[in-house]
Amino acid sequence: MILNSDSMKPIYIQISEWLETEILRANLKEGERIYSQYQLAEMFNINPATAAKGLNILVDETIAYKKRGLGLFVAPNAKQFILHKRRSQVLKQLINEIVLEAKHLDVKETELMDLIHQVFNEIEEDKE
Amino acid sequence: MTVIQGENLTKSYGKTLALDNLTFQIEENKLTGLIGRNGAGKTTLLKLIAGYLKPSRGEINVFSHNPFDSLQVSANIIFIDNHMAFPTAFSLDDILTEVAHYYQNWNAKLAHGLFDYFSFNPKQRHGSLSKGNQSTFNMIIGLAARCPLTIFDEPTSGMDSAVRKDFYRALLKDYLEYPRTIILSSHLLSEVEDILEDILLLRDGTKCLHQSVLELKEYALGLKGPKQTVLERLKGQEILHTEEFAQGSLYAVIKNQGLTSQQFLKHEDLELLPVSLEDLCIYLTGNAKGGIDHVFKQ
Amino acid sequence: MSLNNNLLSIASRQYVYKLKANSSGVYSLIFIQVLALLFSLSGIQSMSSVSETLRVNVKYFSADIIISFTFIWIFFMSLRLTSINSKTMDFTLVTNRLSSHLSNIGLLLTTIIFGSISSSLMGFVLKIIMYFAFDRSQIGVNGFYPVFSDILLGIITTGLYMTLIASMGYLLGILIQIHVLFVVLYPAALFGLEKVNPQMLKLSFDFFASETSPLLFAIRIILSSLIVFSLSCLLSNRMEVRK
Amino acid sequence: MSIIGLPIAVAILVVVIMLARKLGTIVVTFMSWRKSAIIAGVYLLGLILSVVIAAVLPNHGFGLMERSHTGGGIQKGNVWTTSYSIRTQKDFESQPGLYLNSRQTFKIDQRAVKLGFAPNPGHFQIYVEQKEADDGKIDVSTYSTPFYVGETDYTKLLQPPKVIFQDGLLVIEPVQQTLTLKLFKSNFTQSQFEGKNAVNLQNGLSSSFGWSEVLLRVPKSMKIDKGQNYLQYLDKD
Repeated sequence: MILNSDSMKPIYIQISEWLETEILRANLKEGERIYSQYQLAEMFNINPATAAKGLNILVDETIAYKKRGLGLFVAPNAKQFILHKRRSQVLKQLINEIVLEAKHLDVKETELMDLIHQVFNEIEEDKE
Repeated sequence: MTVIQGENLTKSYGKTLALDNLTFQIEENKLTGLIGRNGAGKTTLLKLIAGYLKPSRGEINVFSHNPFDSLQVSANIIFIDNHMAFPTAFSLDDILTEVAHYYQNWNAKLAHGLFDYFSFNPKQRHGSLSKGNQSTFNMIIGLAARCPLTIFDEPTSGMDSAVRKDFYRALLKDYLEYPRTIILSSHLLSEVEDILEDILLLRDGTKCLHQSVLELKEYALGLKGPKQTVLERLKGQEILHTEEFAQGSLYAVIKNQGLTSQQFLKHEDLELLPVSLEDLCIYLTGNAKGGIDHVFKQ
Repeated sequence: MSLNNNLLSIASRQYVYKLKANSSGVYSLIFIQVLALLFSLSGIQSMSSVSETLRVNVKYFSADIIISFTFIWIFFMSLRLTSINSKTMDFTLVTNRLSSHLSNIGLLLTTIIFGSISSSLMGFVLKIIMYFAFDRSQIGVNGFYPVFSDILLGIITTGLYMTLIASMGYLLGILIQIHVLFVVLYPAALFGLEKVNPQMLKLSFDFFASETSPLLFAIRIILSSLIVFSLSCLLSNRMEVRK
Repeated sequence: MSIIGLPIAVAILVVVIMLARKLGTIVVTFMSWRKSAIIAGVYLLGLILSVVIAAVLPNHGFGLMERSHTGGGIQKGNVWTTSYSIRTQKDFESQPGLYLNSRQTFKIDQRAVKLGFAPNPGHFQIYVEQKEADDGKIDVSTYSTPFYVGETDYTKLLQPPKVIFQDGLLVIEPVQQTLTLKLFKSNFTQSQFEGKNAVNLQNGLSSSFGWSEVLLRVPKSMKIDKGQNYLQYLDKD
């Protein structure tokens, strides 16, 4: 993954999101050790302080917990938590943006709902 | 621990004031970027730190010593710039061997690894290298010396972009492996901002700001929209920069004071834009004359 | 961070570095000595005496030209050590002014040992060339064969003179660093002194050159060189380390 | 060196040294410091070797040996006294500081020979000694007192005067001679302590010409025109 430094999203948030995605994809399993700030700094070519801030978000959100002297580990139920968070926060924010954009473009609520249905169906078809 | 401490540091050359009453601190094992426009006093400050120059007024301490003409400080510093000179009797290979005697943390493996990676000819002389290759070679020395305080003054001048990328990557990797205090002066902020921890921004010899990159990234917000709406929104905000880019449209950069993006986004006509560090530094250090466009308006 | 780097250990590291860095000085020294040797082959001095029936043309041979050339060479060597370029080289790596001066003086002393031995012994190359290339019946045996104590004395005296000259060159170099005008001022002052008071210059010259006791001579030279070198160090303290 | 010559010489030398340094910088791009150090060592060894070679070279062939005159060491300072003291001495052979140039014997038929001399023989001291017997021979010996240039005695290189005996006339003719000498002087850094430093170097280089002496040993009864006032008679009594 390559970071987007021009994005509105600060890099440390991109880091924490990337780690969450890794947990969702089960690349990082619950109870496993998470990359250290130095490993992340090297992987993404960023200052370790930035990486540390990204990791701190995970700790603050109890996705990860600290073992003294050993580093950070994925908390039990981290995956569930992330899924829940993404649904409630990320998805909501995305929808927020969609609705705003729709308003901007004079798209009616029903039209927007139809559009969402349509995209849903297309992705379902692709899967089959 | 504070490695460098400047107190009311002033340096003048004759009548020109290069540094004016600068007070700052640099903490141990931080990678700090020294940013500023040409003539802002970056090199003067670095030379004061390295002990090459004597302050006209004020005080500077490096490792709690006055660095000027101090052997103790000199032994713990390496200063990399494009004025570094090596004897013509030495081939590049010789230089790597000879320089090693001066620095107790010298990492010969790293030095030779980088030397081979950048395909230097061991028999060549430093003086006959191109400007870019000289910078690359100096950088190798600066990294391999692993000095407790490593100063790079415009280290990438003359390097092509591929080498610059390699250099920043090498710098970060070696810094991670062997953390130390590093000061990197540059005017290509966009290239280095990710690897920096702190930024010390100079403007006309004074400290403009000294903050962590993380804070600085959230320092400002860009706002684009119809002039009237923007101006309305800007009431009570600290404006850093405004720019009219089309009829009736205004782009403004304001200081981010706890306003979440949501509040702005609710207003339909406004667009919120990130402000790159590089732009931010230009706005902060720019002159008040309204930018280059102003010249052409007359 | 370690602050236990003492002056002498750094200065000696610099000394070794500079010794290697200035090793190319040997080429210019050899060039100059060989050139002086060629000049010396036509004699350093000649004299003729005439009576009614006899005319004696005498040519004298010695290493004087070779030694004099070496003196001038060491002057320029020491001058060069104070140049901005050398200073930049010093300050590229670990140094302070004192360690830089100390290593320079160490380098100069090594150079002086090499220069005094080589210039004094070059006289024997001259003799050997004369032995084989010239008509030996015209050559006097007097002074042809080496006398160890004389050679030693000659080498030491040459070295002492070189030390004094090196200290003068070093001082001039520092003065030039302070102001470029000293390039002109230094010789001008000497010539001015000569004009105003010819006696004084001669006296200061005689102070060294007329001393016939080796011990007193050595003391005079060593003290004077020390004073001049210290003066150089003090003067350089007026300047910033590196611009 | 004159006051004008000195700056010119210095200027030339400066140019030479600049050239040498330029040469140095060109050479240095091909040479590592190790090679330079080796060259310096080889150069120094070569010079030391030259001293050894000079020490073992055989000393034959030199025109001027350390002491060329006979009869013991006459120091340069004593040349004049030696020359004068000869006149009071009778035995030339044992006279220190006299060098025998040549010896010739001429047979005479007449009992009395009138000795005549070539014009202007002024630079000889001519001594006449009458032998114990009449052997009909005139022995002509020519001697020289020490000639010096600086410290070097070159008496041995002098050619004896030409002596011809013809028709009762003895002709002693000086020989026009040009000597070219190559002498070694100690380096000024050595001579300083011999009291001959650069300042008064010139004093050490003066030359002193000695005298040519001619001794005629004539038969007892031979008549010589005693009117020649440059003749000096050595009386046995």
